[in-house]
Amino acid sequence: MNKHYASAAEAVADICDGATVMIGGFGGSGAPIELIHALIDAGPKHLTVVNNNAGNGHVGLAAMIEQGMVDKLICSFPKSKDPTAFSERYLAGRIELELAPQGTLAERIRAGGAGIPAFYTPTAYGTELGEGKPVAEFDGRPYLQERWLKADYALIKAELGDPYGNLTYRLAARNFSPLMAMAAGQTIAQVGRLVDAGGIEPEAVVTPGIFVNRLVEIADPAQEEVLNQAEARYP
Amino acid sequence: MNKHYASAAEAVADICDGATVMIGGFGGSGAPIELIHALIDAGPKHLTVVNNNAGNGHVGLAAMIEQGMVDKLICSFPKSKDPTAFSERYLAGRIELELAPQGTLAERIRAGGAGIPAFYTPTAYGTELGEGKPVAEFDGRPYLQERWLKADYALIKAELGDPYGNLTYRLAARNFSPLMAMAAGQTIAQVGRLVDAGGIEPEAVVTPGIFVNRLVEIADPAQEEVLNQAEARYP
Amino acid sequence: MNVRGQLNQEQIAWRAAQDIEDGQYVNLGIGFPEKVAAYTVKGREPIFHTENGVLGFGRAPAKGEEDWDLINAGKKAITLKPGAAFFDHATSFAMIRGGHLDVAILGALQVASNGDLANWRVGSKGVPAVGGAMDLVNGAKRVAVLTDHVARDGAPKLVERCTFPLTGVGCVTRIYTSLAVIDVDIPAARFVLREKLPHLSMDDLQFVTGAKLHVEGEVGNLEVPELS
Amino acid sequence: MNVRGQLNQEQIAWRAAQDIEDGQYVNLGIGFPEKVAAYTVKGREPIFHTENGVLGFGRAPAKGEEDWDLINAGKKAITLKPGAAFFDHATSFAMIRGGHLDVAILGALQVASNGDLANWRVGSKGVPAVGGAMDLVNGAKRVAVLTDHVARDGAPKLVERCTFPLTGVGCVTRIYTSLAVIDVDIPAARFVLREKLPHLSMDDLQFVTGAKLHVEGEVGNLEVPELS
Repeated sequence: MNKHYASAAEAVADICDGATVMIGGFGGSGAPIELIHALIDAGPKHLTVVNNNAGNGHVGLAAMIEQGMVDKLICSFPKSKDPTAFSERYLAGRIELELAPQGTLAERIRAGGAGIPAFYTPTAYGTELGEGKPVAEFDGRPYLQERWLKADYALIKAELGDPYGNLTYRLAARNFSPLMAMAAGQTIAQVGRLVDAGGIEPEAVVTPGIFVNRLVEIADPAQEEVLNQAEARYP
Repeated sequence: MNKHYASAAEAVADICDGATVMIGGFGGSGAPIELIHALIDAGPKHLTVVNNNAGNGHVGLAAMIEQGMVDKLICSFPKSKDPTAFSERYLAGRIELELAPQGTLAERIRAGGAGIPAFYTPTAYGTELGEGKPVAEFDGRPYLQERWLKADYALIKAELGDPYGNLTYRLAARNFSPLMAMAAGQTIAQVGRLVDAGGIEPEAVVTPGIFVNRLVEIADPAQEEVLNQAEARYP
Repeated sequence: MNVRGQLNQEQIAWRAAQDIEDGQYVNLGIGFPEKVAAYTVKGREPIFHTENGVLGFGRAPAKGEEDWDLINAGKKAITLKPGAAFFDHATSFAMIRGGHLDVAILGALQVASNGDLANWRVGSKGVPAVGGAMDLVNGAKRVAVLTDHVARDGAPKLVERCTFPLTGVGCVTRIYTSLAVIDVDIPAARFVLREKLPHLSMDDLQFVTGAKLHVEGEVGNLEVPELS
Repeated sequence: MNVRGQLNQEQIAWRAAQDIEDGQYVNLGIGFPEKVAAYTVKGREPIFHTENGVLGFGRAPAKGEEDWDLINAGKKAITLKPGAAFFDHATSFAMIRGGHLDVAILGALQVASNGDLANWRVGSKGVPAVGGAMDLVNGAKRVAVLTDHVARDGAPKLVERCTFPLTGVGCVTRIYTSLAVIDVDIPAARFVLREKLPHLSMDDLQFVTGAKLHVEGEVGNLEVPELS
């Protein structure tokens, strides 16, 4: 067993038009920039993207949106320092937005990975984001029913990976990635360092390899925030 | 902030009659023997206990049951090499059993900790363990609705603990403990070693301290399996 | 509005910090509420939580020392205190939704006397963005709001019923404003005045408040050090 | 029943092991199904999962070398292979329920031609215990059963409808018995015979089977090495 791919380009090559793609990260922390840029090179269209945000500046997810690859975005917070890539298209009616409260978004993704088709949450009850959702009362309190969220692919960034796909994450770059790894048909991880089997202590594994299909080693990965401070653009 | 208690006796002293107590472990792996024995010394009655099993031999949970402290057990597998403590009482109608499939039990506990009052699972649909539970269809497949499970107390065993309550676990002794820590009003952890703040790498924390209320250091804790091989009894 | 001695944001944050107890787990909303951390009462050690999966973070790093994998929910660089922990987003919101946070402090566009909060969008225009606010108001044991007493156009922010889109229903129990500290009696749907600026009359305060201010027992003096 | 050349448990396990592919994630039920691991086909490396939170475990340790924090779902001591991982019970069953396991292999009291499985209790007496079986049969991508072809009392275990309490409905797709390999065509509710002991006649096999055995194309010879 070896899930190693030689390049980001190879790892994302089969993502085709109309796919649903989860992208890890919270803002730039944990954003898999190199995988996203490889996907921009590949150029599939009509994607549905799941991410907490909607990109910042003109690299990563923002650049994907600028390339017109994204038909629909499912996220909690489509604002950033430089949100024009998304906001211009949104306000022009050229991209669809499904807005979800952040905790509901996270739990829907986990539910997709855990085989839980629906669950109840108090979040958004009585608000416009709860409109149209089934309501049920438990122990005298009203809750909304929310559905799982799954994807064809997940693109995530990890720190260490071993040939079995076991992953660890760096600092707060963990965020959505362990959940998205569970919820996608094919999970593609860029890792800062690929280690041998046994190179990650079994107790230190954060994402067990069963949730990971493909690994690409990207040493010294780019940070979205640093790219934006340098006013970078992709391509 | 310091959640440290000087002894197991002090840590469990306020657990009173009628409490619901989750107990970590899978069989003997992760069973917090010293906390359980301190609770036997304290002697509250009419407890509801949540554990994957029903004890083995005459120590730990089995000894609690033999002492007549447990009115009801919620578990998935009340069998073991030496199950007489539970089985004799159960067959005599002196202890109530709520049997739950293991994954449903785990997810109900996690749901209790995560503020999810109910969720749907395919598990047990069409079986006698699903009887009486609400059924709903999602994407053409039938699912059962299951409710969260919470407790007044959780007794768990960890490897390292710091003063904030951050925990790591040893090998497969992790099992139910991280979930139970989330689902209890007061979570009491016996740790093999209490380290200073910073003694656990932030990335290596398995149970964040917010889920843990009390810590007791028990170096060289007993293993239920080893006690049973020595035909130990408590008290 | 131009009330003499009206508190600035730093002072409102200072007042809110006085109510945070030692050892409490606290989430501070992006922006104004973040200021509360700077005024932690000496001898108390609250543990700060941020939605993106960190417990136990400290101050911002010095300029040039930022690590952009280590940020808070506002995407600002942070540092860690000893005893910090990282976790994924599902666990982070399990902490919130599961009632493990002691306090959440948020900003407000409007708060109603029934505890309803509106703080995520003004109307139906522009790009909507909600983040974790709806989870926080439904999950934390205590939800408090920091706000100027009135909006920039002079409209009351403390109202009988929110007109902006809601963030949560019946969730806010205490409001720290530039003029007063007000509790929300959610079951009775009424504001209860706890403290006001010493020189401010009840009539003047009521005049800039969009719902009746009830009094139960003594009204304290809202006294805050000079801060800027 | 006493059929010449009837497979023993080791041989049934060997046959099941031939269908496990390289890199598949596999959960083996407690007891008889655990034997499958010993017959892993050379050159293939399945990764074994156990409900209590381990992926990538290996053989049992030598006697005296047991670490009782490192056990499998049957509470037997295990060892780890390089690349193993530990995780909590919610994650372990997320793997199961979420469809991440390629294969689950379980024992059976009865299997019906509609794919229903009964394997957790015989009736309403005694102490009931279910463990993870109901999750496994509803979650794994492929659910297979290992069993003697008939019960000790000679009653068929492959039946039209289970009479024992169900573990799951319409879940089993392949059955490895002491006499045959049989697929379950769940939508059509029928058994399809794939392989049988070479010298066993169709009539004799049908005689000890509680539901009709259909044939589609060639029936292979169930040929297994001597094992004990």
